[in-house]
Amino acid sequence: MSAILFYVLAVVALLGAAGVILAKSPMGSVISLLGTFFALAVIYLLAGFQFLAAAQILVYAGAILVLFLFVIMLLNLGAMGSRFELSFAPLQSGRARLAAAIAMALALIGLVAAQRASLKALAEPAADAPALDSLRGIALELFGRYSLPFQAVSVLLLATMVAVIVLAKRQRAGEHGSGEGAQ
Amino acid sequence: MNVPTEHLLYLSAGLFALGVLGFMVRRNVIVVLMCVELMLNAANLAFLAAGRQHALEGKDGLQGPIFAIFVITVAAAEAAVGLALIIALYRLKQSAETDAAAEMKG
Amino acid sequence: MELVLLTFLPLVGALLVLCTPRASEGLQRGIALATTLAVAVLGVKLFMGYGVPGGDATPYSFSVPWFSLPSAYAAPTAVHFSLGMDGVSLLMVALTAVLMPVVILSTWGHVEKRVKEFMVWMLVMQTGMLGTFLATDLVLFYFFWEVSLIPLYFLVGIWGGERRLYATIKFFLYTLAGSLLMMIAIIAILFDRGTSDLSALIAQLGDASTEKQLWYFAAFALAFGIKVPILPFHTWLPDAHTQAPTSGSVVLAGVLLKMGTYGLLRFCIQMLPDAAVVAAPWMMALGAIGILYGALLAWAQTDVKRLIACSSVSHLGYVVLGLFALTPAGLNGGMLQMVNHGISTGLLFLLVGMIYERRHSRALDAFGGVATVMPVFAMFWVFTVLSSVGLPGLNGFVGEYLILLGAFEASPLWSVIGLTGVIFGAVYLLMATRKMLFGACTNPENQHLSDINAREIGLMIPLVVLAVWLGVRPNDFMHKIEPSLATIHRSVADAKQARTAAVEPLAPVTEGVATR
Amino acid sequence: MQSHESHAWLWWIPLLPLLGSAIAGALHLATLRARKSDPQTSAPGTLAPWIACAAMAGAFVLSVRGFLALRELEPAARALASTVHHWITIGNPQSPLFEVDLGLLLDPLSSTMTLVVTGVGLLIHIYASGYMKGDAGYAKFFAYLNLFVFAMLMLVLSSSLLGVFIGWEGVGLCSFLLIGFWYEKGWPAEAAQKAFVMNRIGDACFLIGSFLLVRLFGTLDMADVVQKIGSAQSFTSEQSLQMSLAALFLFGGCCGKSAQFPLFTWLPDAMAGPTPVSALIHAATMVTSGIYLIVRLNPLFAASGWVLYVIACVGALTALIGGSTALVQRDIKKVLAYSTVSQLGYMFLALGTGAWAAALFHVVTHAFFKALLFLGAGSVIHGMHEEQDMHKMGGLRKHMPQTFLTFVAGAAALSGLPLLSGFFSKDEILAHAFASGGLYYGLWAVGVITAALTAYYTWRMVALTFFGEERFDHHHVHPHESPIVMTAPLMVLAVLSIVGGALGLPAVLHAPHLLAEWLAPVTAPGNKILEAAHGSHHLSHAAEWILLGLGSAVALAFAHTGFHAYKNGTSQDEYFAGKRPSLAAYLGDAWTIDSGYAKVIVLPLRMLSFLIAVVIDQFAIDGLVNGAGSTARDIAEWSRKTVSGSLASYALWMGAGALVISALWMWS
Amino acid sequence: MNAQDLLKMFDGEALRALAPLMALTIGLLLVLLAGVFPLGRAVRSLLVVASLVVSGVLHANLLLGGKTPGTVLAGTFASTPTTAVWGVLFVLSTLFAWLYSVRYYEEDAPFKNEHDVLMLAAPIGMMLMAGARDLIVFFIGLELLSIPLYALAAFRRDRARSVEAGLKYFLLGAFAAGFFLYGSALVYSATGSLSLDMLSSESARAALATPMGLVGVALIAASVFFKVSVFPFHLWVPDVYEGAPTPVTALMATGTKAAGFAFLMSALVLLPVSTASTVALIAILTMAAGNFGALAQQDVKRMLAYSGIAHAGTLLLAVAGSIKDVPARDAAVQASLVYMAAYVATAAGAFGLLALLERDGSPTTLDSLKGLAQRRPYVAAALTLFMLSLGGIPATGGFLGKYLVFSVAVRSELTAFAIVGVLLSVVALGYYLRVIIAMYMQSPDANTVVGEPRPASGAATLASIVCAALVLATGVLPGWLLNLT
Repeated sequence: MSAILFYVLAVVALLGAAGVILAKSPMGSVISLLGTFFALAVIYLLAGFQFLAAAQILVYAGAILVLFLFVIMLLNLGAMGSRFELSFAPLQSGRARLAAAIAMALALIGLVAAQRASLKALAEPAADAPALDSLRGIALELFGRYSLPFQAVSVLLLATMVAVIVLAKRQRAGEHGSGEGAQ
Repeated sequence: MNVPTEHLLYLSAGLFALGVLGFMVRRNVIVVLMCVELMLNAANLAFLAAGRQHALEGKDGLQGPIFAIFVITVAAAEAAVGLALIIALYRLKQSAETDAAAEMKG
Repeated sequence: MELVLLTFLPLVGALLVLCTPRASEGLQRGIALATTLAVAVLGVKLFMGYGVPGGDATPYSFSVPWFSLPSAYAAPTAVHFSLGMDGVSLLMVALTAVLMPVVILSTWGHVEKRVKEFMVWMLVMQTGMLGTFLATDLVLFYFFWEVSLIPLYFLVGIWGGERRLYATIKFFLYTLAGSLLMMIAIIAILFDRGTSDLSALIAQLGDASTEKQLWYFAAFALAFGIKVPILPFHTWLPDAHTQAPTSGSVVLAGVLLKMGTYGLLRFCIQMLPDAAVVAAPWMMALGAIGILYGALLAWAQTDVKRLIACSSVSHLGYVVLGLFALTPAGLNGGMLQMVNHGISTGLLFLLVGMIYERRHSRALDAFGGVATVMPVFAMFWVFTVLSSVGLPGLNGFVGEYLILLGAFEASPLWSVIGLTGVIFGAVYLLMATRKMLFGACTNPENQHLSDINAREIGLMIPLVVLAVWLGVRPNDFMHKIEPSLATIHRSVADAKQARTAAVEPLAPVTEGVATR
Repeated sequence: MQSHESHAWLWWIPLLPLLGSAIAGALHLATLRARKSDPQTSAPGTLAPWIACAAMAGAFVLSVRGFLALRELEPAARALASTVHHWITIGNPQSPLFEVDLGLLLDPLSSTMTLVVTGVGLLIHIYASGYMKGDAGYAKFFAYLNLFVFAMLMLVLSSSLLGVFIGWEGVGLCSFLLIGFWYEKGWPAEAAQKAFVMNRIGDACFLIGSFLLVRLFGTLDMADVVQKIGSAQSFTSEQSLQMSLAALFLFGGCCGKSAQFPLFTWLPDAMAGPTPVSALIHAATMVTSGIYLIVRLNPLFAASGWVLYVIACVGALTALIGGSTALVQRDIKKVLAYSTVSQLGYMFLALGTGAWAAALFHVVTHAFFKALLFLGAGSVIHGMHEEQDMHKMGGLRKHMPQTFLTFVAGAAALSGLPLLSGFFSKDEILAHAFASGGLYYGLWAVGVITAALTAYYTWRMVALTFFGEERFDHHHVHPHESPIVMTAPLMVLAVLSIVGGALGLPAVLHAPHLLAEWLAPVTAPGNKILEAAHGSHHLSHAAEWILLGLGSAVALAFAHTGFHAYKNGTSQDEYFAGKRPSLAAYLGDAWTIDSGYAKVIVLPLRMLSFLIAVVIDQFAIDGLVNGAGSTARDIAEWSRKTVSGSLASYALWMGAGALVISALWMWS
Repeated sequence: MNAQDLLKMFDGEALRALAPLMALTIGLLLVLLAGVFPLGRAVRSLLVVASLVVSGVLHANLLLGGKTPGTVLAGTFASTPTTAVWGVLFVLSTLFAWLYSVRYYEEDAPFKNEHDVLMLAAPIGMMLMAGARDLIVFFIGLELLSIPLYALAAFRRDRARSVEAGLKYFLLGAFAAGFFLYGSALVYSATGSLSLDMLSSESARAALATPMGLVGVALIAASVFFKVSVFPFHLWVPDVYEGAPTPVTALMATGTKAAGFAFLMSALVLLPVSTASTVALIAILTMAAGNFGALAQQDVKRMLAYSGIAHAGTLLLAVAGSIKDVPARDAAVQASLVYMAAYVATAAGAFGLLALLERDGSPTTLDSLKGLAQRRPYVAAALTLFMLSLGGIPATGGFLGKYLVFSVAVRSELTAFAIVGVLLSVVALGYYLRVIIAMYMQSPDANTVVGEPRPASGAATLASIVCAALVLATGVLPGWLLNLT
């Protein structure tokens, strides 16, 4: 049952991905991407990654996509009410065909690589089995072995904040840069 | 979920390839950025699939999810920077197409 | 320590010149001249003191560790900053040392802009050249070899003629292409033998398989062949010479090209004897054809400076022919010819420069009858031409004779082909002489040329004296280089013996009727 | 190996002229300096002839001293030597592999040559001091002339072949300088260049010969070579071949210097130089150095069989070409020049028969009378204001009687009128040729024909110059006798031309052949080899008398014919030119050999030179070099165009790159 | 693992290893704080320089002070002599870039404070990359390096080219990061580990040799190749280098490249021997692309960008050599250290001098360099030195690096590639010489825009002198550098 659900979700995810590429307006792409994210979140859940599924919904769908939407709105790139339309125009040019060929070949290589890995099919874990990403395990890893990257990420996020300010903050006349970073 | 890990990886490969394709063919910078997110998601899926596989084989399966968490974090950061850049571009060119950023060449 | 002083004195001079204010050109010229004179004195002193009876044959050497190269295969390769001198390098060093004051003095006439830079580059170049001749470490040699490229690049590029940029880039890139391949060979040798010490390599590399030696030989010979230049690689030379300022041409002809022939002798022959024996017929052929080709090429030129440049191709063909005859006479002749060419061609370029400064033309057709208005110039010119065509009693003859004699022992055919250069040398140089100096002085632009002045005469005198000295008493020089050349010849002869032993015994050429 | 005493004073023989040359050169420079203030002055330069003549006189005196010193010695030991230093040493100085010494050797042969060179040279110097008076390069001329004498003395005195070569090239150089002395005129410079280059061709052959000698004998000391050949029992065939080749190449060198076919064409052009130069260099001394060299190395030539035939044939051919060409020349110096070519041919004919002494005998007599004739011609030219065309002379005997008389004496000697010097020397050569038999009969016949031609053109010249009507323009030309300083040497030479035959009287007269006896120590080794190979040829007295008679008859007959044909004017020339124009042109152009060279050798070489310079060097080789550069720039330009600046294309490249790497590695 | 263990992990060794990073982090925070108070430029400069210097000194201390901590933090990070040298290089490149940036921007340019914060963040990322023993650490380091640079490239956001540079760099960087992550996932899938130490074990090597492992490694390699600008992942370089503010370009050219190679050298274990020839081929193609690309340029900044590509190709040859010939690995590491050390000094100096000229109001075209030797003799002389060093002429550091790299190649019997490589470096001289020609041998035309020489800032002068001294010192007396590495 869950296997069938997986395949359905897989198709949804792929269709969503295709939708991102083919949607006429950026807004349509966002919607499609949202579909893919949801499908993937469910797959994570099915596979036993409950924390990740939650993170997927919260961070991706909740934060990132909203950010996208926000920017699209800000820049007036797509009307909210417009219909979801597909356009194959991006795939028409010669270069796009080349790109398609490359992408297909990459997919093929990915498939071959996966296949040759000869991973055997696995039994479904018992329903009450703990999640593969138990919070405790994750916490131990994050604050144990991976505490260095974890802390580095904090610097990274700080740097990202500064970067975004540098790039996007509107500058009022007569105002000088100093003193604006510490927020 | 009784699905072979291979199939999860197939899905991941498909998503990755679509992301790559989209990156190469779309001209709207926002969509291009979304395609990057697709690629990252494909990688995440692969990480989780592998982690699941290793865990079921009795090996350390947590590295996959951990990496995925870092990826999600970084993805957010990248998206923020990316969108800030798009805004900067839009301010100068009133456009969010990659063609607006093709002045330098050769 | 003498050698270190000798090598770096010009560099010190260059630094001194750098410290002077840009406007005080007299001071800059003075420092440069004083430095080169000091080097000349040192050089002559070394030359005189070298190899005198009772003295050590190689009293001068200097070596300090420079740096160590890592090696995963052998012990770290210690690269030494080591300078040393045998007869061969002695001669080259003496030539460089003596030529440079002349060159500096010759700039009074034609270097008027950016004197400071000019003197700096000249002095840096001298250090580069001396280092090249004195280095006894493969890496150090390469170091100096390439460093000496840069000054000439600037000298031609800044103070050259109209097409100077083309000429200077061509010269630089062409030479560099050759030397980079040499670098690969040096690397290979270093990993092969785990040392970069020249004397150790000379002692060892003869054991390497002939095939390997030939690979090394090819890389080295290409680098040196371009520099010399040997026949098909010569086309940069006429351009560089024609565009270079007089002093640049003199240094180029006098010393820089000798770096190539020196390298051929030191590395291709001395270090790789087996390969030299195998390649000798080909190199001789290139040399002999180069003699003829360069002469015919020179004959067709209408620009007198270019003509002399082409004649260099011909004259250096002699050197190659002589060296690769691999006979004592050929080696001796080749060495002498290196010096001779430096003197004769240096003089010719000086003379061309003098007339160019007055007439601002180098086209043969623009002249005619110059001897009437510039008799002293004509006298020096004719003298130099005669020295260049190898008139017995002057320097050119002894070298050419020994080369051809030595080549005749090894291969009569190439010797005879090379001998045609004796004829054609007279043809093109006398043609140039006739067109420039002789005939009626009809062109009004020529009628008021002033004859050369005391400074110009004075700077040529040392070279003239050397030309006569070398012609009359060549043994003064040959005795200095003899032990070194004998060593080289012995190793080559051994290699030859080993190669031909199976085929036929080597018949000593000097055995004649009498000893039968 | 003979042991030579050291006689350092020998060096003064060549060094005195060298010193003279240096002083005269300095005087020339001083003159140039003086002219800066006074353009007309010739002040310090006027001292030069005194210096030069003094140097020559000194050299002559020393030569005589040498001659006398040799006379004191036993014939076999007649050799004085002085070696100053080891000139070129290959190998360890203690035990050299190969060494060339710079040494002088005075033996009967070089003594003879030295006497001729210094003696005739002195006379010509004296003559020149009058002839060149007023020339801008007065001092320079003497510097060159003395330098020439120095080189010539080095040539004849050096003990080693390379020492000879110093002189050999040195005389070539001086010849170049002196032919081009009046370089402002243009064509003398061209003639000088031609002379030098033609000489160089010969010199190149000389060098090959010397290489072969080194290969064979390991030395360049000529005495050693002679001794080694003489003492050798037998030669392997390869050695014989190499010896023959060495001889042939050395003879090639002689061809250049002594103006033999095919390298003679420079000599007539060399008349562009001042006349004393023609007399000294291109008649009396330098051109005979080839003969000297062969005599010096006579055993080598004697031992190389067929080379002697070659020499004889070349000599005979050259004699014929020179003689026939001289018939139609209008320029008095050209007549003498071709005559010189012809006479040199005679000498080589003699060498080709192994008649070393006869050849040298002719060298000596020829030096006397040809120098005389040239100086006489110079006197005429001087008196005629630089006119050289005999068609514009005539009747000069009244105007310049001394010149006329001495000139006639020289002409008589040249044409071989009986009892004069030329008669004996020429007769001896012909007798030797006749005696050698076989192929030499033909050569003898050629010699006789040439003798006839010689008599004819000589007296044609005398007649055209001194007899008949005065064909010159009396308004502009006022012929006058030359000053005593010029005529005195003429007289001395005239006497020598007349009595010079006494040096080598034929055997039938039962008088000693002085020169042959004097030279015997030198010529003996060669003669020995020849005798061993061919046996000795001796003509019967009857045959000798017949030949003498024949020679006298031919000379007298053709001298008479020639004189009478031209005694009254130039009509004979016009008649000949009208009747056989092509032959006249052919002869006038010296069998068109020179113009042939221009077409067949010089022009193709010139074209080759341009081909190399333009097509091969510029287009092909440099084209490749520059092509490499421009190809790099083309690639660069092309690669620049592929970078479109579009993000998508960059991504495409990256995707493709990742794909290719993955695929490659996956299947690696 | 409990909290106790966690604390144990951060023992003295780990702190020593992390100290240089912490110094920078603290400096970064202080600079950020300094912005709040009106303390003025001097304090901020002092903080930046001090934190960099302290970090550098800590690295040097690791290097010279005896034993380095080695692998710490549960095998995720290593501090070895090699990483210490890399660390010094990162600090140096950042310091040079910062010094040149001091008066580069207009006096009233905004966000100077943020600029400095971002500049201090980048080297932390570099150090993480160089010391990473785990792919996660590497990835975070990569992003920590990249994100500040994306922003810095677009720092002059009022200029289209700057924004274009930032955007191109960002998008392609994200694209490459996608490849990296997917590749890591495949590697993890194949081997079950992300730790480089584990991956170099025997069993992991076998797993890596499967198609999945190989594809994963290939994709990781592709992303690193992107960072170090290797063909065909190099196309962003000219555009980004040209558009970015020149001091930032200097940082990208030196620091980023060094960090990429640092990781490449430590991640060699991932690459099987069979990949050597491919890498060598890529190296040659990179050299060709860089050199020919540079040959066609009129803009010196862009030319130097292409030249940087060529240099990456040269260094990749050493990588190829050490893949092929495992015992040569130490030599290759040293070669890359020396090469990058020389390159850092040279390229930083070259870009820095261009920044100096830009401040004069001069474009960076070859034309505007004409006659520079007369206008600014010292700048011209230094630029000449840097050009010669880039061209690998002896007596400069560039030669030493080139020599060592080709040594590795020859030793690994990649001689044919080495020969093609040196011939391509002849092409390279073709354009380096053009710069010298313009400066020394040509005079400006009437319509050439040349700058009005303005006095250089003390910082820039200092940086130039240090760079030139380093270039000469490594060229003439290479011993000290060889002993350090």
